[in-house]
Amino acid sequence: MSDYILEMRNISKSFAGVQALKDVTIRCKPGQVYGLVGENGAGKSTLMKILAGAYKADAGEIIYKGEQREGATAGEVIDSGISIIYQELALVSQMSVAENIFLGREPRYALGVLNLRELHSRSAALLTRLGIRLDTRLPVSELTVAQRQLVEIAKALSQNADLIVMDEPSAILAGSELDQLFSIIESLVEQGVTIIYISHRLDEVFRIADEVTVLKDGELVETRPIDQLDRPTLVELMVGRPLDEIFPQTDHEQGELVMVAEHISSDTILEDASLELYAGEILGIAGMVGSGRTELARALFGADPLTSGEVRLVTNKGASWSNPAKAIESGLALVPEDRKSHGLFTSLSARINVTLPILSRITRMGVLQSQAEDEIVEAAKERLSIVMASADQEAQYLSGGNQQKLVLAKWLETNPTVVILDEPTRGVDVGAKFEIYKLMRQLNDRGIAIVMISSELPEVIGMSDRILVMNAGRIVGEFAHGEASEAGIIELATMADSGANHS
Amino acid sequence: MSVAKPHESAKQVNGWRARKFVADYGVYIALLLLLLAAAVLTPKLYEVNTIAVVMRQASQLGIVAIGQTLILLVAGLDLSIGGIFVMTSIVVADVTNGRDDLVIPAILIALALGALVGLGNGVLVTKRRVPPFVATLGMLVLVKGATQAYTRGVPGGFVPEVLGIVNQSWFVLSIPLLLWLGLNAVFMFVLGRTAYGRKVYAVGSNTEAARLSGISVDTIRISVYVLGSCLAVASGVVLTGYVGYVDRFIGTGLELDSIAAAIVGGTAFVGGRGGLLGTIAGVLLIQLLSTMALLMGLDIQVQFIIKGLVILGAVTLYSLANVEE
Amino acid sequence: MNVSARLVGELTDSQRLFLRRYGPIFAVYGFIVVLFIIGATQSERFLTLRNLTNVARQSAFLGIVALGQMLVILTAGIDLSVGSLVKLSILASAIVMNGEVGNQGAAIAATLGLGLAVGLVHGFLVNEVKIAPFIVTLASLGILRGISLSISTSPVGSASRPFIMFYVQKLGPMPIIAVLFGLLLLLTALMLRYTAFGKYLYAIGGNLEVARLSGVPIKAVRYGVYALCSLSASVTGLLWLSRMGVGDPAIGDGIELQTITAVIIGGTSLFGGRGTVIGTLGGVLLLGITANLLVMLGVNQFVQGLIQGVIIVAAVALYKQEGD
Amino acid sequence: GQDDGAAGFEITQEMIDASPYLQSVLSRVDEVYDTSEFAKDPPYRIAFAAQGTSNAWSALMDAHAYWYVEHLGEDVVSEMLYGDAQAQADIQVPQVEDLLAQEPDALILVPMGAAALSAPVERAMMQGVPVVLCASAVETDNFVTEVGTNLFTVGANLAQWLIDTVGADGNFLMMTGIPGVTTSVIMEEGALAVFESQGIELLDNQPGFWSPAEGKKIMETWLAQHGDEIDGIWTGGAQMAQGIISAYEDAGMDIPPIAGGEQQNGFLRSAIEHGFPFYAWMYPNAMITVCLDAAIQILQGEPTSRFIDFIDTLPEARPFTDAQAEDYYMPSWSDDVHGPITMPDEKLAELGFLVEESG
Ligand SMILES: Nc1ncnc2c1ncn2[C@@H]1O[C@H](COP(=O)(O)OP(=O)(O)OP(=O)(O)O)[C@@H](O)[C@H]1O
Ligand SMILES: Nc1ncnc2c1ncn2[C@@H]1O[C@H](COP(=O)(O)OP(=O)(O)OP(=O)(O)O)[C@@H](O)[C@H]1O
Ligand SMILES: [Mg+2]
Ligand SMILES: [Mg+2]
Repeated sequence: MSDYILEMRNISKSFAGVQALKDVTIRCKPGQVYGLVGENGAGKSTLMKILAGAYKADAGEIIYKGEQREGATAGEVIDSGISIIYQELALVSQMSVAENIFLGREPRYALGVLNLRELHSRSAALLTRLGIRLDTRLPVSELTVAQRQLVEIAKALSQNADLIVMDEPSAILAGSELDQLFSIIESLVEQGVTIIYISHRLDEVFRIADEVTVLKDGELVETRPIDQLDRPTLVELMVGRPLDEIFPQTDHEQGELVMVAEHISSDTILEDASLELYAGEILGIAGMVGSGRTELARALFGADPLTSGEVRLVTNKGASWSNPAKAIESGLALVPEDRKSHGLFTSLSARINVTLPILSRITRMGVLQSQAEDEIVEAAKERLSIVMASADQEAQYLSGGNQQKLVLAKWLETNPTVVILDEPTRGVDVGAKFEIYKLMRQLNDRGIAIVMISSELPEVIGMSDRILVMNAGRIVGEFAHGEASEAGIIELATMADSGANHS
Repeated sequence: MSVAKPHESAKQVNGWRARKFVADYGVYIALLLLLLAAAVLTPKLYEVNTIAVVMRQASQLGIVAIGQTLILLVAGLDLSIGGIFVMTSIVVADVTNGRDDLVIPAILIALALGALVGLGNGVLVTKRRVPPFVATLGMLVLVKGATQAYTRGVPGGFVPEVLGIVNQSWFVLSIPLLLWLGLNAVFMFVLGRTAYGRKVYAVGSNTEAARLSGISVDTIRISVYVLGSCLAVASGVVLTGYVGYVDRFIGTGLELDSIAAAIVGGTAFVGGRGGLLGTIAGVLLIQLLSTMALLMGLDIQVQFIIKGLVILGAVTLYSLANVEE
Repeated sequence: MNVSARLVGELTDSQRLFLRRYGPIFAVYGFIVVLFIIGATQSERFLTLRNLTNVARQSAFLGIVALGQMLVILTAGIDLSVGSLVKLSILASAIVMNGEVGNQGAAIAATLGLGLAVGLVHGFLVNEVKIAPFIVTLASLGILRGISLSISTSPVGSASRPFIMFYVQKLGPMPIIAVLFGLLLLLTALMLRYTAFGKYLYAIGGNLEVARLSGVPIKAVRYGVYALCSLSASVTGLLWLSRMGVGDPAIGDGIELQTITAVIIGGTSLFGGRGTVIGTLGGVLLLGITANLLVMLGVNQFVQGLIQGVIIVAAVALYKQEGD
Repeated sequence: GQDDGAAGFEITQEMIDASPYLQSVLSRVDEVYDTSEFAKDPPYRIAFAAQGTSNAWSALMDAHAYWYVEHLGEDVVSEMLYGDAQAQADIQVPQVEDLLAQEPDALILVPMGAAALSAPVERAMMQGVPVVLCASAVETDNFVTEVGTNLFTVGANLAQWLIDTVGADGNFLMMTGIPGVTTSVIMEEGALAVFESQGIELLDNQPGFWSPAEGKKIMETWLAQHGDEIDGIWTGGAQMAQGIISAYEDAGMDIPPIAGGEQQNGFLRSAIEHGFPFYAWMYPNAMITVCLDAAIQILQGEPTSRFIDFIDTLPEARPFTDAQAEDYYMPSWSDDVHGPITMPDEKLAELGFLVEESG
């Protein structure tokens, strides 16, 4: 009998051509906290979803509590004492807080009849333990993102698990909520519970982890006790080289003013945002998840109607717009953060994806000119080195990085003056990421202004000429290049009294 | 530093090719099997007269199925076409009252009314976000009710003689068949070779992405419903000429048959995938089934059962092709 | 516009929530009240106990199937086959019963068994073969109708005497069938509110992936829900036999469309995850009372269809459905 | 019974033994219902559960009903409650319940399903509302009277005429109405009895749904399949006959004898144009006047025959053949008028059934 509560041995997994995991092995002892780190797309979530029974591994074995596990369903995994807090919020928004917390394992009498009293009282107790007070009858759709994250954590706690996986639980928590989370982790560990903790915030990892596993490009780099690591070493393990090398720079001077937004608000969290954008620069937007960065991007692009304020170009006769079609005409482009649901036409060919916004250029009287189209698609493929079997391949069968390039290619073809990139490197592997950075710089060199939203602080700091920080729907500060530090940004982004009211 | 390793890429492409083959040609395989079966069971089917009959009858379903395919491509559905057939045949008889010279105005009026129904469908679906199923069902009841109120239950008037040309055949060629083929050619061109067609697929494939790409999504969806209704009017005119007089039950069942034809032909129920090439085969499949059943003297009830089983079989093929690994 | 915006703004969160959730239902019942007022003022016989109990009993026929349909729609599915299954159930029960009291039990068991079997087949095709519910049940619509007509195109079998009398039996002033409907309404409402199965319907329709990751037994729930829907059609088939006394294949066409209309009018989302029993009851009553009033008021038959169409379109267009 | 028109056909005891329909009709012809329990003073409130908005035949029946009620006067019928079944049993059953909830003095029912309406009819009788069945029967025997004609004999006569015209060695096709609808089923039963009794095997027998479109579709396939082997066609109604004629026109072939025309103006127009032999029967929508008369007679407490053949009251409804086509064709009527018409021409004009002179 081993001392490990969990062993995942030689796990491999690929998705439609993307090798997400290759021969990865991890081992966990009871009552320990394991940090799992790695870049975007390194395979952390995939590994945990395999553990959860949500995906089936292509190869490898899982030994849990001394027993080899075969093809368990999500429900069986939960029953066996493993609970997972997923990276993407996993709640049914129409259902109430309490129903979500106990979904799948409701306290019940005979015949599946629910014990509603217990459902609500136990939910309330769990939430109290997390230090928040919420009406457990409220549907989740009414909660803020941070509240939802806490409900997720409550859901995991409710399962009385022996092993809890937390996939970036802190991404949207700050201040007291975060402290509360850590103290709960401590008390769980005291009770012998094992925690696997995934986070991009390395400070947290150093604060709570006993041991750290690094993944890169789907492969295991190393597992080391925390006391044998320092921050620069860990980063180097993750990235494979010193950090500052990966951000290409250009030496251009600040161009002329191209676009201004004045006191814009939309029907979302976004309130009273103003910004100026200059030719050839990258304006970084930083903030916690849910701080309204995506809403800002959508408002700038005319995708959400403005309730007040104005966005206009200074060039191009001061054009302004009220919907995406007009924004595109005026020279804007938006690469949305959610590629699958907002950026890509997965059931259509790469060709159609690329030329969709520029149909007027490749048609004569509404009729497509295939030669013109072929040339454009071929050129785009060359320029971004997109790997695909043919231009007629459906987008869904391309790898994530190539999908993202496809979306970028589409917008570059519109010859924009302003490009808004919302999380442009999310889910993109490290090589492609580097190419995207280079591409952004090439755009700058052509005088194109870029707004870049990113949750990765090093990326924002490394790439941006200026950085705006958002907090609870407002722009709360600005850093010039070289002035920004992670700590400085986080401080502004998590400041509690900037109008934010989380609970 | 390449994004996808070469061997993975090859594997991935092969999988994609295999799936694409089944998705694109599955219905033709089924059609071929049926034709082989016919050679044994009902050799009569291969005579010129029979082919002419099959083709002419298939055209009635086929023309509607073009519109239904367009609508399915934007993740919609149209149940209101049954009402449009009746309306068309009443307008034709009422306006012309048998006079040949009024046929064109009558058809134009019918098209205008049809477009109005399509507009109603489209507006309900886009602006009020009513699910297409209920929106077009409501319009069906409304159109039938309006026709009823207008005619006071008695569809009067005569169908002009000149519409009888839809009944002429030269070998296997006939006006409905030519119309069907012509419309197919036009709409295949529109879907495959024009900006409009691209937009239809884009809207069906990912509505929000289409909007963010600058496509006026609502306009495209509404226009597709309008086109669908106009094609139903066209089919209604053919049916009216075919029947030779106003019939309240004209075209009954074509709405569900046209959906079945498109789906069996590989057009996805969720939009953005499929096309007319498959729908043509779907239409022929359904028409051949019913003609063969008649040639074999099978009961009408057996036809219902066979049609249902064929739909299930064909769709199973697609669902197998789309299973994730 | 401004005034109403301010009014809404002043509501507390829970009031806003309540309105958003139950607004459509209020609208439907508002419609019903209007119809009642029209009926009460325009017809001396509309508000009689006799007519109202009559409407209550009639509502059971659409209502029971609509309940089953609602359960399926809550999971973001649909069942187009219920009309054909009602037809088949009528024939099956009439043939097995064949006028004999002794066969009643067997007939009821056979008919319910039939419904169960059909529902399980639907569940299988949706769960295991992964075909969209619309297609599965569209095919099944044709197949079941074909089977019914193969059994007989003319009336067959018959109900036993007590079984026919069941239709007119009353509990106090209420027809027993209306009471049965009320009971099923109550049971369904309780099930949705107080059982895990009920919660799972909403979870599956609300977010299938989340439900899966939370360990909700999706397949089992789907088998259950299609079985319940088909069972509701079988029960309605039995009620029709009691209503007619003989098995007549003329009944059953178009029930699927009526039930879906009623469910949607009642505020259930075709995208799943949202819907209530009380709303569905409202949809059923709206359709039933409209039909009843058209006869009661002697409305010119040529505009009856138009009126029904306007009411349906107005009811579904009244509120925006929430999409994904 | 009636034995007009066709020669040589006799209903045999065997046929009667085999047909519950015949037994019922033949027994009821001589039976008289004692209606004293229903007697009351006029004016009467009569409920009419009609086939309703569906086709011209039914529209003209409704028109006849409204006209006749008006003609009788308010002191005879004060109110006619009306239910529009849209030709569907599903709709008619609750409608009959709605009508009965208004406590009418009598119910006239054009049943849309023989079985579907059985129990509702019985419940009406139980409630003390006398029921007059119009144009079709139901499964139960518990009603006061039925107005119609012996459909078995009609179907048989049509078949016999076809055999007499073509010869017993001919190749025949049968196209029936809607499967399961009584009128269609009984006519088919009568026809098959005749064909079988003379050892004739049919080429095929398919339902044409009383629709010209369906009729034409089937005929086109038959023509492709059997071509000029076809010697005669039995059909259940004029609309399908129109589809049959149209298919022959398209094929450019001579139309064989058709048994199953009606006084339907469109049919007669083509029949005169093409000049083929036909035998027409009548199913007059004007029989509703007979039904109304029967209802009033019942409410007056007069003994009433349990089966009223409309031919006894509407002599213009006798069958005829192509020889009389010109007499029955009315140039002023539009194509879909089903005769005979007993109401004045103004009523037809009001409904848009009269052709403008200029057209
Ligand atoms: N369902 C899927 N289909 C196809 N590819 C997938 C799927 N899920 C993940 N991938 C791909 O697998 C790789 C690993 O993804 P994963 O989500 O495990 O990364 P991660 O380490 O959790 O990244 P992050 O830090 O951004 O959460 C990525 O390239 C991703 O695009
Ligand atoms: N009214 C609301 N109801 C439900 N969810 C909401 C609502 N408003 C905002 N959200 C959620 O909150 C978040 C809004 O923040 P936004 O996406 O703009 O954040 P962000 O700063 O761009 O962060 P990220 O892009 O990292 O998610 C979204 O994830 C959205 O799903
Ligand atoms: Mg992850
Ligand atoms: Mg964002």
